[in-house]
Amino acid sequence: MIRKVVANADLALDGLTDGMTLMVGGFGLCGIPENLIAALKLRGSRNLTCIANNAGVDGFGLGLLLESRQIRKMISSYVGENDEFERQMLSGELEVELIPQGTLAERCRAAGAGIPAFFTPAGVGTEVAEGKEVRLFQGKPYLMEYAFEADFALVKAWKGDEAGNLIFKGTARNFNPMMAMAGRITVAEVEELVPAGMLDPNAIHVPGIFVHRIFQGAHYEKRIEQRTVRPKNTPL
Amino acid sequence: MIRKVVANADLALDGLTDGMTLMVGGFGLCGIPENLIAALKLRGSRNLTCIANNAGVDGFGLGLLLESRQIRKMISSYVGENDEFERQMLSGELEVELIPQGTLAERCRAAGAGIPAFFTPAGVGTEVAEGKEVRLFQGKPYLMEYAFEADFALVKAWKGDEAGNLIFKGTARNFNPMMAMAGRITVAEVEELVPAGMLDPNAIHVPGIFVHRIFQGAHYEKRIEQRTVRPKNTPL
Amino acid sequence: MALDKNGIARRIAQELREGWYVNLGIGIPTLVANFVPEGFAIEFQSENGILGMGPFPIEGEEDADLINAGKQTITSLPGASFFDSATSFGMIRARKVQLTVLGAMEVSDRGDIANWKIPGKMVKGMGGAMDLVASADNIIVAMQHSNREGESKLLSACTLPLTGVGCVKKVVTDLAVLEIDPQRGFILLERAPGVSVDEIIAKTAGRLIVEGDVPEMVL
Amino acid sequence: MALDKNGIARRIAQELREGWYVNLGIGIPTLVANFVPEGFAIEFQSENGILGMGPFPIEGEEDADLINAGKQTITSLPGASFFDSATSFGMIRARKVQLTVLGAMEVSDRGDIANWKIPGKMVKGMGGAMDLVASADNIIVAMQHSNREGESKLLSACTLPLTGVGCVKKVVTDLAVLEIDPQRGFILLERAPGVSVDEIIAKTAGRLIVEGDVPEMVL
Repeated sequence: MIRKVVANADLALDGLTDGMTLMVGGFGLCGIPENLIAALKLRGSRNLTCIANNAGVDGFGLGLLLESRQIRKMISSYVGENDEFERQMLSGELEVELIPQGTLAERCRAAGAGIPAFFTPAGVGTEVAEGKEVRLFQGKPYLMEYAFEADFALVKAWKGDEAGNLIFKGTARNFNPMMAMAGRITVAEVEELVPAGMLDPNAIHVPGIFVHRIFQGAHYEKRIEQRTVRPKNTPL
Repeated sequence: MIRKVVANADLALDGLTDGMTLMVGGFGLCGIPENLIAALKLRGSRNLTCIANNAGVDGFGLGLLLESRQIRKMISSYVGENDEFERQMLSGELEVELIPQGTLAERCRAAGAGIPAFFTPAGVGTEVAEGKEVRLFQGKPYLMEYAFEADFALVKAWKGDEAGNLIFKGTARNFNPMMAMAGRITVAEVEELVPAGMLDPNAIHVPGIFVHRIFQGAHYEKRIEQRTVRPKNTPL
Repeated sequence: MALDKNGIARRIAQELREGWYVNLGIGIPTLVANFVPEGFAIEFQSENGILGMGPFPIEGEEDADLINAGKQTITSLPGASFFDSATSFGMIRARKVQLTVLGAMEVSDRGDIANWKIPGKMVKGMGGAMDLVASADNIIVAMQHSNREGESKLLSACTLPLTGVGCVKKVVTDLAVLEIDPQRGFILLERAPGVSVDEIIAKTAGRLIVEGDVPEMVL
Repeated sequence: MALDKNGIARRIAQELREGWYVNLGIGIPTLVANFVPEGFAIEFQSENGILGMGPFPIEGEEDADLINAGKQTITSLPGASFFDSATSFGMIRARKVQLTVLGAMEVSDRGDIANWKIPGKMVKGMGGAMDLVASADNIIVAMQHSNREGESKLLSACTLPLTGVGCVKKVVTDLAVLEIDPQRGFILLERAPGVSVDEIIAKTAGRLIVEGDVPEMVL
């Protein structure tokens, strides 16, 4: 068994230095690596570039690292719901690159699949196309987009085993699998860490080969951004 | 629930006509759609182009359709172990296009992901590169490869539900998921068909949206090409 | 009388066909799900990674790991599946989703759409909208006919940065249902109950085609 | 004495390092797995879709749904995972596999490899070999030093159609271990027990660098 288990989030970030590019899993606050973000805040690494679909909210998720001015640049598809983000962006302290969500996902996927570039229809004819190669396939225009590169990928899974295999739950999967596959060093925190052999090998979402370090996280808050419910006894 | 269940393999092939391009799942004889191949032989459709990693063996798998001269062209990565194939290829009756296995997989994946073309290092500097665009990324050469197009994809899964969701077992997964995602019409045969709601939504390998028709196959032979064993009581 | 948001959603629900996979955007489009007839064979996709999305959960049963693209807590129906974002946008780009319903700030009479950015204001990002509009065969825009300043949102050319070019097929507003023919412009199909053709003409800045009697919507 | 196939495999097993993921090709490379020390932290990948491949099954326990890329029945070890072919070649291209061991018909002193096609003979295809050699950081070729006609397989340039260009790092044959320096050629690192440097020189057609005393392999 290749050894991947580390004792805690801080050890999992060994080697993460100022100026690095990180991928951080999650969609909104769903499926974010809470323990790793907290450890990164304590660690104090600065001038980070973060590839993450969103930027958290004030006081939670990546919002925590914005407060402490550790992030120099965000590469995201949507960054609402965050006053501190807005302040830093408007003041020019924070650089922001907005890209279509599917392109973000596919650029992560390409990195983990050894595909340096690919073509997508998203953004043709818009600002997003500026400076990009446009090419016709069967008469339809597409943009060439490149694989991302990330020094670290920080992801969160539901279950993991000592071999680094990961399983996600519900829509907390989102960007985590592709980012896990894309990181030069991939660190996974999981709600439940089990010995190798306890997970069904058919049910693995991310094979252990992609995961370099793994640990069981603690104290998950799992905040809900938009709590929407219907009253009890409402029929489906 | 969107209706996808058909009564049998023959009905599942409704609309499949001479000259069409088919993807057929499987690696060797592992994970091949046995019932659909048998139905296709009875149906007698001719001049087919088959995208499949291998061409079966004499008398089984796609070998059955070679015997009946239904295949005009094979697009595969490896076609050994088949005398009839060799005869037809050498006589010029059968056209064969050999491409690297990873490129085959990725061209299927691209089709199912709406990516018209991508770059891969496989085949650079070889015959495979002839006539293809070569492009440097970070100083390294890559070939541009295109998404496949297939009129039908014929795949085999372990379990499936009435919503078209598929789960595979072991290495019988292989090309089946990407082909399922790539077919203009995707037909899945499964060993066990269950009502919607019986499969864990976290464990689905191919979401039902990609599958147009599904049925429970019968009489699986599951032939083994290379039976390799160790004697009883051998330690791991 | 002009439709309210639920009226717009109810009218769009009439566009649904059995067997379709449908992606509903944030805002009015989300409401469309409330007007699907019982037992209607349709599945909702949310681009953050679910097919077979169900209604909001019963109070107390919210699951932080189960949200839609608007970050609202949701439920899943029997036959649902979860998947990663690459697979999700893969199925969108590969045109497996038959209908996308989106909100918009502006729509042009050639089918261009602008719904992500207002110069000078804080930009929140395009999310998945650019992927959706670039890929969907069938896009219906759900929006008010005019903006808060009373200016038409149906223009000859969008003034805001575009989300997609020549992609919108139909627009349902509080006043009307309009089809887009890129050559000819907005074709008026239906009026909201009690709304006159003249009002629609007055409030549409882009090319508008009115042919024969324009029926009222039947809701 | 020249090594037999198991000897070549045994020598290659010495190249393994703990923590590596390894892909073993068909033929001699497959035998390498037999010489991994007990408890050695390594995992085998087979490109048809498994990580954590174990030994052949005990007789009667073969599973048709569990094979390796050579189509042999295998087993899986605790911590194994199964995946589709796109993911499998994704991890290969993304250089997550630290070592690939392949057979070859010819290797050039610049690291080119030919192992898939002989003009005029039935071509079976390249399978996954082109993807593997185009992507692996570390490729070791396991082969006989000479072909059946007694001609050297270590050439200044391959005569057969190439599988990959400038990719082979090391060659282990029945006679020798050689490293490839694309500038200088084959660098003789070790001799098989009892095999002389002269024999290796005589049987190597490509540029061969012999520096100082060349030690015998320790098997």
